[in-house]
Amino acid sequence: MTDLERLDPPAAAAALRATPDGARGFLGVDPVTQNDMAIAGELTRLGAHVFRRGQALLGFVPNSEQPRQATVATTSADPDLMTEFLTFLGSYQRCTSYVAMVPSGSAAESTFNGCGFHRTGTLRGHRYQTGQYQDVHVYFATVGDLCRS
Amino acid sequence: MMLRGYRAGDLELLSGTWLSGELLGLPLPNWPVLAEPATVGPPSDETSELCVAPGTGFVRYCDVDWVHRRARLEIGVRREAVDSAELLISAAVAYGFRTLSLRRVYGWVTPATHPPPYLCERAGLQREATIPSAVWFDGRPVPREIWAAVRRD
Amino acid sequence: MSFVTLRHFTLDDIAARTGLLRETRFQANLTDFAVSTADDALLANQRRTIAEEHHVKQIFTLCGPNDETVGFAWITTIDWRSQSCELSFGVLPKFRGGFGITAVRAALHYLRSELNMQVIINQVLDHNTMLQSAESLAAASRVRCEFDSYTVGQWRTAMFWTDTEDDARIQDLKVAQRRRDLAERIRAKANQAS
Amino acid sequence: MTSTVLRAPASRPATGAPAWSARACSDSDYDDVLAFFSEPDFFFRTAEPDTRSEWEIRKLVGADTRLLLADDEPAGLYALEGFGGEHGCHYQLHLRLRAAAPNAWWHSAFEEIVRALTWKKELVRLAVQVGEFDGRGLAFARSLGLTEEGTLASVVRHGGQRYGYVFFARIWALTS
Repeated sequence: MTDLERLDPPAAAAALRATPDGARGFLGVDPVTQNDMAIAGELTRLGAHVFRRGQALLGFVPNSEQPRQATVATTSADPDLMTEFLTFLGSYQRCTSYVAMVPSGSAAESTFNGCGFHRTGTLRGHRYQTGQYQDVHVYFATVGDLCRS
Repeated sequence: MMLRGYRAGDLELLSGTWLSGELLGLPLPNWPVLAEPATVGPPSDETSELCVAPGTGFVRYCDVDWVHRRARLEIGVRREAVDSAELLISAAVAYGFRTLSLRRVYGWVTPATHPPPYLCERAGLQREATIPSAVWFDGRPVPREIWAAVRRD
Repeated sequence: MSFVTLRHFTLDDIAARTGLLRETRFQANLTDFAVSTADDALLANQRRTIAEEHHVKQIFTLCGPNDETVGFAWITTIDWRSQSCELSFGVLPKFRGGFGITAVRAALHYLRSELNMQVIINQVLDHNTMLQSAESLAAASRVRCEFDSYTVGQWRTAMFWTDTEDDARIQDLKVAQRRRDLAERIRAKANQAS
Repeated sequence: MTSTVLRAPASRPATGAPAWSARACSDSDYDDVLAFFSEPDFFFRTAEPDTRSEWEIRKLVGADTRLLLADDEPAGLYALEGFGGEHGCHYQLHLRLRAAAPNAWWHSAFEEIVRALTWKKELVRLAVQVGEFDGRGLAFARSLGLTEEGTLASVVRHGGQRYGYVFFARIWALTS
């Protein structure tokens, strides 16, 4: 997993904006309603880390109340890429469990299902987008749940 | 229950022996004598809103998001005012909907702290999700639940 | 009527917008503070808006069919709690006449469906009939402020009104109805011809 | 032009009016300022005064607001905000007295503020905006005979409802 390129917040904001629609809700930011400076500020406030692998963007935010857990996000629908990223977090961040906040109906749902996450709840009307409130599903996995890639 | 704007004189209401970030910030028993109390910073910018119920505690809306019309709610209750907790949480939800005109108010509830079960329901909050090992408490990671109230309009 | 899209205003757009702020027709219609403001002050103001003022002011670039810049829109007097804000905009000189109405509609649609705004405040100086005739302006306006400002040698009267949710619905219905009528006429003509 | 030329008021303020004075809000004044905002209808640049926290009140007051004193007792706040270019001589007035102040005081405070402003500066347009929910403010603005220019509907929420802002103004004859 050496070819993960780490992006600082401004570069991450630009990369998220360049992602065709894949980035709305990524770690809670939204290139449609926030400009790059606002996104960079939010990523910094969250203590988020964003990486690029080819066309895909991957990100995590450590859980300050329980640092062995991280919230993760991806703009790619490829479960294997996410599994590799989680293994990377396991070895470099000593993460033992992962959470993902996935807008209902977004491509990332299949990604997380595909690599061993299971849904543990739904946040009702958590986001507003294109004129409507949409639910956000909560996905969870322990390091043991992850499929062997 | 009347909520009013925060004043510098209310600073001591902002710390206590509750689990930090908790929706139901009730004082916990056997808090280690050398452990720092949980503290919340005084309101200082638009990202959070904090109101005070004098003598009882505070209600705090963090991560206020005006596009999604939501905020994460925390309350902190003084040891002497625990029996007013229900009034405070109900006032907090009502203020979020009516005065801030938010559409969604949500927060963390940690079962390991044994909060009285009816408190949230009576304030119109429902459990939406559980996240295992989401907070370190009393020597081990324990699950945390997300409870929320959504305004019907 | 061509298609207009919105994107966030960036540092690269500052030069084009500064030019617009300095253009006399714009100054007569909106504000002529730019005349007495040095270049670097205008540059610094717009940079600060991009970097720090999201909560109080946001600027958007209006793009034409092949993404060229046709003008700018900006929202001020933002009351997030009340979901209301004031919308101002300026179309670049060479695109005037073609893009006005579409640009306003694109901006209003974005404010409602993405920023979750519900009440949009419009302000126009009464002589500015770029978009609406004097009659329709008088009909729409709810507030009339005499001596509001003095721009390019003249006292101006400012007119204000708000577009609320139901105004938007009525507006959309009208547009939909016009499309249906148009489709109907085309069908009728096609039937005659065949 | 429908301007009414403002006659200079009598040198001695009308009977019943207090002796007015004003100063910038210093830190020692802030207990009084915060007390004003604890009144639910102290609508000074906000529709929700009594739930604003201290930092927000300090921001609302800012540098341009002056503390109004009646017979040396803190009675309220006012600010004159320039609008548009300086050459437009267009100001918006924010004036608020505490609940206990008699209605008549609003009149004499307004007159003294205008007299002080026009003492040193040309004034062409003085505007006042009042929320539809603000009964006291509307009564004050209407009792002054300001021109009512219309209502900008549903732009502000108060107590869970939508209200508009009513625009008032007085225009001065162009003297220069």
